[in-house]
Amino acid sequence: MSHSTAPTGRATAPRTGLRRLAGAPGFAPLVMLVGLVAVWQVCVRVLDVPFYLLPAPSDIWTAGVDNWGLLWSNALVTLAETLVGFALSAVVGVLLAVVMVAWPLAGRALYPVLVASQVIPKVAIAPLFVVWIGTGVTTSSLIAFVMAFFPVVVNATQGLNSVSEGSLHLMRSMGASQWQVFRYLRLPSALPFIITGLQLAIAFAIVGAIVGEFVGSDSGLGYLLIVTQGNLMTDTLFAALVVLTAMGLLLYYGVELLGRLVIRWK
Amino acid sequence: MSHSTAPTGRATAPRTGLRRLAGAPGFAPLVMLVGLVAVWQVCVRVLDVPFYLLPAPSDIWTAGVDNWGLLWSNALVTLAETLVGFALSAVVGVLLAVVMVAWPLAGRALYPVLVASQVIPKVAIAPLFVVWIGTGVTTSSLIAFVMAFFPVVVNATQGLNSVSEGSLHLMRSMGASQWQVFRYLRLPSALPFIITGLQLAIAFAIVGAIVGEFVGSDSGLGYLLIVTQGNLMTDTLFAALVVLTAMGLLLYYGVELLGRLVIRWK
Amino acid sequence: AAGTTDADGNREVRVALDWNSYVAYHAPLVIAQEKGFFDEEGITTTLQLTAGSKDGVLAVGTGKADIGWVDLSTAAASMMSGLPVVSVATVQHKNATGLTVLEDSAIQEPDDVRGLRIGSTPGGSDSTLVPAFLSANDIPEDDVTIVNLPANGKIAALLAGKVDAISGQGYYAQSAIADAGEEARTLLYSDAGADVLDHGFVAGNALTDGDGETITAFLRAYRKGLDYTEENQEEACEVLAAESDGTLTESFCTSQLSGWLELVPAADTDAPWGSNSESAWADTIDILQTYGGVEGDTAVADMYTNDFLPDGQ
Amino acid sequence: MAAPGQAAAPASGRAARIGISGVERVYASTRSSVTALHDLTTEVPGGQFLSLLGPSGCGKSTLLRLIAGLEHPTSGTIEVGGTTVTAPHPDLGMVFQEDLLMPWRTVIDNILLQADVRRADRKAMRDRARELLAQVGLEACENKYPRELSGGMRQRVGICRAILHDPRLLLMDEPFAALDAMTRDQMAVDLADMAAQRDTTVVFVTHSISEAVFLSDRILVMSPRPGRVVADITVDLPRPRGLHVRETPRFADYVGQVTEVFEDLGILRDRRPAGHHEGTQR
Amino acid sequence: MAAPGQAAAPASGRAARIGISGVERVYASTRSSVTALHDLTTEVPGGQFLSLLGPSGCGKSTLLRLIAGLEHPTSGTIEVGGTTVTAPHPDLGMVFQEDLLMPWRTVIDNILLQADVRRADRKAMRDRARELLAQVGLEACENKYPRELSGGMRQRVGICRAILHDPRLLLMDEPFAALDAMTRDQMAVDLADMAAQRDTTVVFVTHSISEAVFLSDRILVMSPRPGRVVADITVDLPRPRGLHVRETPRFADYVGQVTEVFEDLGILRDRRPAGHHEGTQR
Ligand SMILES: Nc1ncnc2c1ncn2[C@@H]1O[C@H](COP(=O)(O)OP(=O)(O)OP(=O)(O)O)[C@@H](O)[C@H]1O
Ligand SMILES: Nc1ncnc2c1ncn2[C@@H]1O[C@H](COP(=O)(O)OP(=O)(O)OP(=O)(O)O)[C@@H](O)[C@H]1O
Ligand SMILES: Cc1ncc(C[n+]2csc(CCO)c2C)c(N)n1
Ligand SMILES: [Mg+2]
Ligand SMILES: [Mg+2]
Repeated sequence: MSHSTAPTGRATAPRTGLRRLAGAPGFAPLVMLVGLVAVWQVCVRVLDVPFYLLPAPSDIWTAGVDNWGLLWSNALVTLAETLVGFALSAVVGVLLAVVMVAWPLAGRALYPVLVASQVIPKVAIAPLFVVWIGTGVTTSSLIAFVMAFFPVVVNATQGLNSVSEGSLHLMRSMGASQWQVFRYLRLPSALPFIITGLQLAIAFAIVGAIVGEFVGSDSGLGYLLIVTQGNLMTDTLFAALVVLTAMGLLLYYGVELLGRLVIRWK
Repeated sequence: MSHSTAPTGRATAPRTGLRRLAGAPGFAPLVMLVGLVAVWQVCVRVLDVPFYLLPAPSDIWTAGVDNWGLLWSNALVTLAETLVGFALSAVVGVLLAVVMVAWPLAGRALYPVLVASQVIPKVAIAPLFVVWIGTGVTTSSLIAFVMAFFPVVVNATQGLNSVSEGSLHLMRSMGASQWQVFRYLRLPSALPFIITGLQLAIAFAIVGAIVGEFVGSDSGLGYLLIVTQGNLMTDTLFAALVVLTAMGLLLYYGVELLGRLVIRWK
Repeated sequence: AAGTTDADGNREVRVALDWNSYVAYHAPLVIAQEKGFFDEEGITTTLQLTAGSKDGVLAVGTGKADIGWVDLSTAAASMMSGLPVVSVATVQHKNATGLTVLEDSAIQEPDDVRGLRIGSTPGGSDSTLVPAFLSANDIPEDDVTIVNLPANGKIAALLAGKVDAISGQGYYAQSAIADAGEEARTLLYSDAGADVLDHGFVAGNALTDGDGETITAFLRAYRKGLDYTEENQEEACEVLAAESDGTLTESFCTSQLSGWLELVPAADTDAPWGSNSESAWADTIDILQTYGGVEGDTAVADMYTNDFLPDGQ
Repeated sequence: MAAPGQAAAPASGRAARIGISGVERVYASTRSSVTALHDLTTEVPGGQFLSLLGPSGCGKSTLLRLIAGLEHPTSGTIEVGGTTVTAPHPDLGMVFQEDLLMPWRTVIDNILLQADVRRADRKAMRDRARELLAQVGLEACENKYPRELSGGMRQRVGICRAILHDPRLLLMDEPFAALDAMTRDQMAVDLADMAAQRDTTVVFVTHSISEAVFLSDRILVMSPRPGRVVADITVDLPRPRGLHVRETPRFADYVGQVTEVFEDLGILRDRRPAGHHEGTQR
Repeated sequence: MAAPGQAAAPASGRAARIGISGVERVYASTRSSVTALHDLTTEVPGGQFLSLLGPSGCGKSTLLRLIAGLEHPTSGTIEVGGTTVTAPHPDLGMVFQEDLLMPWRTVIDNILLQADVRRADRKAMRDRARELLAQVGLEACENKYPRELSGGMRQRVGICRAILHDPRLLLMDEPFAALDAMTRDQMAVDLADMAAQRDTTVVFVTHSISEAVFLSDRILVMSPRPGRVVADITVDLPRPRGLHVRETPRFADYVGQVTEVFEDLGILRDRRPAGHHEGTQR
């Protein structure tokens, strides 16, 4: 993250401006991205990497501009599925964590099912999804949910259990019910953990939505990926991947921002 | 998780035995599993769910017994890939978190790349894998690694930052170097968080290994899933899923146990 | 659903397709819609994209669609495990699967594959056909190296020299390789003793048991669409590409379509158009059972019917 | 400290009697087991102000947790208001040795936690909380977060929280430890007033002998671990007591009595390494 | 407290001089800003034992953190040993107001953290840590984890950790607040011994006036926030001082002096609501 330093003292004023710029939160990732894209472009050109393998950023840019309508409309579909799946995973994930902390026995009983829901590949049971739920947006949201809720559960559980014995004593000394202990102590203590879980969840919800679109859908970026792949539109494929990544970053930083808004006392 | 209560007082002694059994850590999940399997079996039989959609547990059992050698040898392959990917994700994940906490600028620069590595579907860039790395065990371990390291990074980062200002003051009052602050304060504080990350990582490493086997492999449970699915050997497919789930549970609880061994001070 | 009619009194037919986006070989269906061939027969069709032939057959078998355009060998495997569908027409008479090699490859005939690396995708029909092909040509399986590759990685692997040949749809691989500036040719398994069924139509028992008329009408309209497509390939692809919302380019469609159309004509010209041949079905089942690990006790005769062909007996 | 605005006049007899009999508390772990309290028996009449004095680690906090019903005796029983303690008394207020403020709540909201949990009228309670804050000199800190407070300020917030609901049983674990002498005196006076006026049973842990004498009706001095009662001193000074009482001979007498008990216990003394500057002391 | 076994005889002149000039410390947040210290100037000669007294929240802990180099003044400068403080002094020992023990380290390992960080010989230091533990009466707790200790026990462990390496600059923030009177006296005597013997500059925050007089060469009394020095009292009692010095008239004199300063500050008094029982006090 260095910038050229002018050899003479005269350059102080503009350098200060650059310094301030370099300190801005978006600067480092931007420099990184620009650098990566440049390296990529040069490598593809110099090593003569074939187009069907890895198109150059310039090709991807052209394809992206040409197919902007296609990319945009499909991105919106994926975004909607992702958000639905994410919202579900947040709610259900926290609820499951609460249940598992409140009734450890139920927690132990549920755990195998939760782990199974993670390790069983969705594509393997896709026919079941398709037959029971049908194809399309619902299936994608559902798979997004299944992929995303686990980190929420695991992190929220850790958070709900992160309270000190002293604070529990305090709550009980006030005659707090189990529910009040949750509301006034465990949940606020768990918030930073839940946010971390949600940061993972939003990333995985995107993956889930895409996988759902692979399995059966006629829209969305995942659908676009499959189709452009089959129809050898490699540049459009990569343009879709870029849009996907941009969406991922936006959502990820969005959740992070949300976290900062919620956790104000730090 | 209830068991029948004998109506007379005479039953006290055996009931105590049952109680003790019910309290054992493995009891709840076992009851849950047995219950689920029973419900499944009954549903399939009563609703006459066709075999190609969802075989009955009894059919799966038969297929599992018949194909035990096949399942076992492929499970070992997947296990090995998972463990390699998991180990890599643990090491790299923690290292990345350390780097990002020690040099926040580097962290901000890296983040987009990490998020991209999560949201870009591995199957979409399979041609790149195939040409650069080839297919087989290496690819699977690599994909397992890529799928697993992110939760480690995110949770470890949270953990490394979970230290109080007071403790940082204490370390600095002793003249601790940045490295010593890591070694003596941040890392131990982060351990419970890292364990949580690793619990997620082991689940995702399995998924990654399976996806890797989808992408190109001639062994492993993922390969078996693809083949049995293509050939409509639905019972063997589900037997493979059962083995996969069992493996997932074993590994997951293994990491949990490891956590309990490491974090002894609680 | 089957048997229902719309406002115009047309019968509604839901057609499951074998892929989640339009492929060149879907052109006749879209043309038949576009040119009003279905309307002429008093039916209205809706096309449903699915994730693959297996899912297309499943859609028909579970009543989510009435007719399916699918790979019949995949359908046969599903029928074996009890899925209630039957084939009502074989459209593509020559199987498209084969070994595709680069133009300058030394491979000319089956025997030349000894010692080579073959890229194949597990779980698909090509992985079933590879051992069938080897066996038909007396080549021990140990004499070749099978490299399992994802469907989307095969062409890159061939071009990059990671494998010597790839197993899969010949016309597809050829046009893809041409697109990358190389030339390729295909050794079709169907010319080398390993033949299975390729694309055709399946229907569920809702139609076959009570509404055979609709099937016949549908096939008649489809055939008009097919004929029109053959005559006007450019236009057909233009229509299909437009219908595909930009997910299929016209040029890719045309290069695929001409390759595919060559595989359509029936070998036995005596039989009516669309006939399912007893021997082709028997051979397919035989290969699926021997090399594909497919099991089941459905009788071959119950898997197809020629009762609803438009030029019926 | 003032009672809630809307509260009634002092209601005699509401304060809870505490009965402790044969209480033993053992902390057992896989590695070792520690007997914190051994065979402790005593009775605290309702409305009494009892101070617990004893060397560090003798089990004072443990005893408070047992009376509160937060932990349970390994053997023996504890009664509050005539019934055996199984859960915290419904009318309990407790100041813990650590401040235990919730970092996500502002000062006033930390105090109002007591009202929230007890489903009391938050609005009325807010006024009372403000009053208490003013009394402890923190009226300017209402909307600060705990991390912005000094140690003593945090401790004062904890005290306000414990008395917000005007409890009948008040357990305080070294509540003034982090306060300067003046603030401490002031708060001691206020606390004595409140306890007398509101008919509250108070168990008060302190390390200040004179504070204990000043505040208490009775002082229990505990032995080093395992904690037993080694002295039970009734402080018979007239109430209300002003701070000037500390200059009276009877006060000095009580302080001397307690000090003597401590000296007899010989705390620490015997553990000094030989050859140390023992000679110069006292 | 004893010096490390292998350490040399008292080395005079090694203790660091502290210079504080025009120090202001403002805690600014988006919502408000608090001036904790205002224009504070003073000088602490090397080897002096200085006590800081002042009402809760007046900036004592803040000043300690500034001297330690853990925080930096908003304006003004702090020098230790002649150089401006930018980072903690290499020979610093610090006792914090909270105990700050690492929950994952046993008692002895918590003390040895000081050795680990300073890359000292762990084996020799282990002996010294054991000695210190014995001195504070915790020899039996060597292998316990912090959560198994009482508040006062934890505080003592923190003290051992701060002096393990025999520091030349010792900053202690209410180190004895959670200790009973006897233990506290004992530790005060030991601390005075150690400071005198080892030529250490000590800045000691306490709320006990008599403890300050007993220990100090000099006492600074600070005003309520923003903290300024309102009294600078040199305690001219002979050393070594035994606890009996507390019974001398000169001792009482010093205590009286400090108390008077506090009374003049009128801490809390003015904040009392009108009509309170002011009349009965003092
Ligand atoms: N991190 C912080 N953010 C905001 N304000 C702070 C912070 N730390 C201290 N203060 C404020 O600075 C003032 C001085 O605090 P400090 O902790 O130095 O007091 P103190 O003299 O040590 O009090 P005590 O005897 O109660 O420990 C207080 O008013 C406190 O509210
Ligand atoms: N959770 C625990 N696990 C193990 N031992 C404990 C636990 N809590 C307290 N102890 C032990 O019990 C004894 C009494 O502890 P307690 O906290 O009651 O002491 P205390 O009288 O309050 O001391 P202090 O004045 O230092 O606060 C101590 O020896 C302590 O080590
Ligand atoms: C299981 C399965 N079902 C359908 C297709 C159809 N398909 C999708 S893209 C393509 C290439 C021709 O354009 C073809 C034939 C397939 N490949 N595999
Ligand atoms: Mg205590
Ligand atoms: Mg302080």
